[in-house]
Amino acid sequence: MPYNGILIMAVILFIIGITGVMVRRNIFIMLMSIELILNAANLVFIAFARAFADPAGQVIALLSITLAAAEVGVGLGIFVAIRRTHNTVNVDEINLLKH
Amino acid sequence: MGWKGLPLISIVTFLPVIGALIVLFIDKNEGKLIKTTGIIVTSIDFLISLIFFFAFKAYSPDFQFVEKLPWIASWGVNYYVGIDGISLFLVLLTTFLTPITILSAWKAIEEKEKEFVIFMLLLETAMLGAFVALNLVLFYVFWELMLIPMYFIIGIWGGERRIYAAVKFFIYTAVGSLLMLIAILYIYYAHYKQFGFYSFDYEDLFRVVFTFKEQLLLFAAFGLAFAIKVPMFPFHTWLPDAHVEAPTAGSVILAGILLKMGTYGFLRFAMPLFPLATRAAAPYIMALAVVGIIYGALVAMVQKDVKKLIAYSSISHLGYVMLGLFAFNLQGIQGGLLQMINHGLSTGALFLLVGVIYERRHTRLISEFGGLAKVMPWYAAVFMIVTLSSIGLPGLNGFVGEFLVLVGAYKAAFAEYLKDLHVGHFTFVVLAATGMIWGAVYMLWMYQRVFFNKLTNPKNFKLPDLNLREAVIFVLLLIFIVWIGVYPNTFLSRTEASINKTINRVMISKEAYFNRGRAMNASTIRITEVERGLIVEKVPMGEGR
Amino acid sequence: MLATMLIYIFGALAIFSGLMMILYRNPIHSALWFGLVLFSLAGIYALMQAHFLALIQILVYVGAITVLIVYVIALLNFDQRDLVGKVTILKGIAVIVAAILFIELLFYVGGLYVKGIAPPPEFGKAANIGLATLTRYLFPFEVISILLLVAVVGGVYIAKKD
Amino acid sequence: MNNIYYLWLIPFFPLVGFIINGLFGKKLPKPVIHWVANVAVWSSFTVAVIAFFDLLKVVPGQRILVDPVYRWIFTGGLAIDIKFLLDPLSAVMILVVTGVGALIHVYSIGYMHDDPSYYRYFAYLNLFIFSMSILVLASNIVLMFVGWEGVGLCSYLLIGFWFEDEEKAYAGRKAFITNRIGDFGFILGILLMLVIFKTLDFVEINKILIYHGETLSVTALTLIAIFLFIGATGKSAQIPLYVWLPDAMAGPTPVSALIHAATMVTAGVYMIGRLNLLYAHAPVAMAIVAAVAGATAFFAATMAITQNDIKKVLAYSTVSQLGYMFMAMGVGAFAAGIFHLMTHAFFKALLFLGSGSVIHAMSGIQDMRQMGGLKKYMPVTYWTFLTATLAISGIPPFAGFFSKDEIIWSSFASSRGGVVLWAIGVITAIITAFYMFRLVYMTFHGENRSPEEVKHHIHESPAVMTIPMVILAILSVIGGWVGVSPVIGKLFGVENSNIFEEFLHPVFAHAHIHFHHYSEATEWWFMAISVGGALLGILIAFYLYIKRTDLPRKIALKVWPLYKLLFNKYYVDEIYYYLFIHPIYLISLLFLWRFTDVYVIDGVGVNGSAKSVRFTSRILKYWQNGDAQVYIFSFVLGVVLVLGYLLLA
Repeated sequence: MPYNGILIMAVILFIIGITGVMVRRNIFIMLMSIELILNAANLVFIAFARAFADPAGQVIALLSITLAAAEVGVGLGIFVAIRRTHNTVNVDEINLLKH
Repeated sequence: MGWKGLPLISIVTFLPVIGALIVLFIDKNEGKLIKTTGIIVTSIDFLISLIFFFAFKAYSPDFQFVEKLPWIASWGVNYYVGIDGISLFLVLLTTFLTPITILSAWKAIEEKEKEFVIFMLLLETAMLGAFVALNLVLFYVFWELMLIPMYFIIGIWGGERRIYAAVKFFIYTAVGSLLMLIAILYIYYAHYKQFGFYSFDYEDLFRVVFTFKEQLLLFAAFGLAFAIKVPMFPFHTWLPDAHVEAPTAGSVILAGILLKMGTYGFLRFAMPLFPLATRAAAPYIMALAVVGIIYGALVAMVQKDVKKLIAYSSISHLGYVMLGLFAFNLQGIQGGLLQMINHGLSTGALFLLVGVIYERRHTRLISEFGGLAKVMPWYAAVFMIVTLSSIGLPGLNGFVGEFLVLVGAYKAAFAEYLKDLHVGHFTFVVLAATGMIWGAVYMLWMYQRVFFNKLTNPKNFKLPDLNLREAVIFVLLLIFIVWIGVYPNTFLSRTEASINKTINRVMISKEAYFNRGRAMNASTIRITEVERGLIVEKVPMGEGR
Repeated sequence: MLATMLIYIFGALAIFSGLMMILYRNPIHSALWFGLVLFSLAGIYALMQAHFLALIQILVYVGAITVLIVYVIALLNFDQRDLVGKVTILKGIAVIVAAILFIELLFYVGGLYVKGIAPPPEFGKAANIGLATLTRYLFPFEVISILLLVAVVGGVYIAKKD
Repeated sequence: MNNIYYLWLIPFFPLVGFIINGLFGKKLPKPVIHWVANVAVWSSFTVAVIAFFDLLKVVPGQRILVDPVYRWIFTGGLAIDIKFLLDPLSAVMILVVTGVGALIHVYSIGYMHDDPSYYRYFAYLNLFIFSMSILVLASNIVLMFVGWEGVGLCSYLLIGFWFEDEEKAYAGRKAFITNRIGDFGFILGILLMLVIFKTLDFVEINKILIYHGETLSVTALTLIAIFLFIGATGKSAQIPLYVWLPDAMAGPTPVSALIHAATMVTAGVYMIGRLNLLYAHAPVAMAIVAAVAGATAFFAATMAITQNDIKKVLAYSTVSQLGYMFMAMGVGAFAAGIFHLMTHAFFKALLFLGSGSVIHAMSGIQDMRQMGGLKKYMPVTYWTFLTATLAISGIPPFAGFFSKDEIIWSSFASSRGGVVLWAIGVITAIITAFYMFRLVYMTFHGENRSPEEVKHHIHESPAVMTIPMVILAILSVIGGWVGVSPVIGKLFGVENSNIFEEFLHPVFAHAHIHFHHYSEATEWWFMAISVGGALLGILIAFYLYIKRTDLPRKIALKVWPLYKLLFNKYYVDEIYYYLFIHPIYLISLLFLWRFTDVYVIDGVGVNGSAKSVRFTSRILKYWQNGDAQVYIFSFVLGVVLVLGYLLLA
């Protein structure tokens, strides 16, 4: 079983996710990139669940999927609210924190 | 326990606080009443402190009137106070100068008198506390406590740039004392590691043994905090600002007593606790002191503002004190100690004198005055005597101090006086002696521009001479200025024993210092427990280093 | 041997579609590419004896989440133009930093060699997973349920038009 | 070493006088003020005379009377106590100080009669006598230093007495600071002395030097001697620190008579006399003293030639005569030095008082070119002035001849002297005679050049001024007969005619300076040369200023650069100003204060750190701009850096 191959693939996915979050200005793409990072993590969990024959890995993967679902739910809620108030989805203009 | 069972030191130290409480209840616009209570409280305090002077056993080098009460026993923090030859006259100087300062501020401080008197009283308690504290934490508490009232005095009643000056003064000293706090803690743990129990007491911490490198760092930490306070050459820039902006009363206390905190700190804590480092650092500190003397004097010469001139002159005077202290022989340290008191008196008097003309003309620029001797003869006479005392004319107090310091520094330059170390250098003394010339140059030049020359400025024509209140102040100060000059033995005899003890501690040889540590560990733990009769939670004693 | 071959194929597919996802301008297209990534991952899960999870991945992730995203993107129908914006140097540096991070992680991941042990036959089955979650990992399971509840209420509250 | 218990009265009386006049003077009427002052000085003079006779009762060998008062400073090994010492040397000095001082007090009654701050003048004068008597009677060098600085203070106060006038106040300050520079050397001498001898008492020091003088290192002794001599040059106005004395003439004339002629300036000579044994052990130092003294004598004399202010001429002549005294000390003829000191005190005080009464009469004019022909108006002043001038020029029957000739002869005869010193002595004698008689001819002889309104009320000074001058005139004649050198003594059949030297011998006995013995004929010849020189000087002055009064201007024009150089006193003041005073002022103003203090330490150090904190916070502000992506980026950057560190370290 090519575990370190899978690991490398997970790392690549992770890096793509991070770049996506940092580079793209569209909040949706950022959300999906975060999901990508989560999936990379899941992949590693499952790979090692298989390697050590311990169901724990798969349970955590399962939980993380539910977590991702919750996150998308809230995220999209926020995006809708922002769309209404700021009328934009560009992350650069959403900088209420700036004094 | 104190003097004949009476906790005298606590009374003297905390009487001003009680006075402050009393003042709290007086109505705000009863200015006169507030100031009179302030003066009465501090004068009583002075009279009580005279008991120290008469009951002081000159021959014994140890601390007298000692009081020790557990404050935070588990940490080893005790209310441990005592007076010895070194702190006796500094305490007396404090209790003597404070009533005079409040009296001198009678007309100068018009608004917010209540806060002013309260701050002065708190300041006095903090200063007295710092001089008598023998527990490092207690000392540190009073050391920081001192800054607060002084900060407000400069900040509220000061001149135009008072906020800048007050903040600069506060931060400068606070930064210094932070390093000291770290050093104190380090010693505290070293003590615990070596003796197994926690203590901040001066006597206990004095027994701790440090390696030379440790000593250097600790000495540097303590030294920086005190050097800023002295002020030594590179750390002095807060002084002129603080003095110029402070009200007369503030600068008298600042120059008279607060500056002595630094030199007292060196003599009491930095030197005996780290003997090897002190001796190693001595030539450099002496060099800095000499630079301070000449630098202070030369820069004073070109000042336009009288108060700034006096501020720089006190840098020069305290350079003498430091030179004396680091000569490590009886004459040098006694000279330094005496010079501290002299500086308190003569520079305090100078600031009061400047206060007098500032009250009348509301300006301190030398160019504004001229030919005052004609208009205010008595004032000119007093100013002349104080000027002579500050440039060290024989027969007045300045000379005795300076002469002893020069003798001390001179002997330090000859190896046979110091067993293993060639401390000072011949050139230090020669350069320090030129201080005498510069002193005469800037003081007399100022005196001439203010008092002699023609009476041109019309504003000076009808200046009133000293009134009774001011005359009383200056007579009191002049009595002591002449007394120290003519008969200094009353002061020298009492300080000799404790200074010899400090010298033995500082001049301890390398071997004696290190094996003293080892011999001490084994027996110490049992004796101290019984001796101090304290509840000390018994911690398994680590192996002595 | 076939399994490793398939895993690598699915892996490559996932990576490719991930890249496409972050490169495409139009969010809808990147959402679809996102779906493809999830599919390929589901494939790998299946090959890893995690049959139940592969199924869940497709059902929940692709079916629900990706569809929801597409739906919301369509709902907000913002125009693409304002998104063009200039590529600031900060974004450039960000890519470089990500590359450095990648190299650093390789140091950690690169040398690893794990010799797996053969899992029991019905290792990945739903029953086995269900048994594990409701016995040993009961507590996290409950916590996640509460989280879901909070998320749902939160989402609705935020998006509500009052 | 037996004790005497009333010696402390000598300084005590003037101190009381000072306190009374100082504190209450403002309210006291004028007669009370000067009576208090005079009683104080005269009583201390009588005590000095009584002490002198007590001293004479003692066997010459042990003539040291000590009066311990109390212990002043006592720390560990160092013990300095207030103790007064009377031995022949200090007896002579105290008599001169209090005697001349008393006469000048009397004189001042007349001179300062219409001065507003009358009480302040007499208070300071008493304070001066107090400090001078402490200096003279001190038994250890620190107490002497107390008197030394006290005298400096009084000269500061008295020179700048009329302080409204800025230039007079500056003269006072200049005197004090130049003295202070000398005292700087003095202090270093005291310190070195303490380290070498472990004691500061004169008697002990002499004992140490006598019994194991050889064990002490000669270089250390020389160093002490040189340091103390620096102090002496400051106080007794020798090169290079003489610049303050000519300006000190800004003070009232009786002050110049007392302080800058008779007493204070001789303190340096007395100090070397007191420590003669120390100097004997340091031949190099004595050579330096002699050389400096010779140079000072000669240069001061040349400067006096071209001066037109009557008091300035006398000031330079004082510097030159002091040069003579130090020359005597330098060659080891201590007794001769002290003898000249005494005689000089008499006739120089008289010269100053005389010039004082001239100025008083001319209502303040000091420029000789506006005087002339005062002989008719002021006979007493003229004759007393003439006797003093004859004395200073060294004409035989007068005191000056005996003392100055003794110095000139001993500078030749002594093993440490030499022909060069002798030559300088003779030349200076000639110049002295010349400028002194130039002064006499310009003021008293010739036609009256004084301006109209002054001319008609020139009058003889009142009795209270002339009586002291007459007494001093008598003293400056018979004063010399005390120390007639044996050669002349034999002529008059008097066996050891030099009583003065006999009297002082025990003090200088141990110095052992070897004097070559010459036949009487050579001594006579040398005496003839010096007297001849003096007469030559008088003749030249007579020829130029009486016969051909136009000649001086012609000569001056011919040697204009030389004349200008002399007139401007070799530009020494200006050199000092631009070499020392101005640069120090500039350095401390621009470099020390403006640059290092305000800019470097304050600007860069303190405020600098404050500004840098503000500057960095302003940069970081951009970091916190609410852009989510920047936060994530910094997060990732942090991770990268941490991992990088972990990998690399």
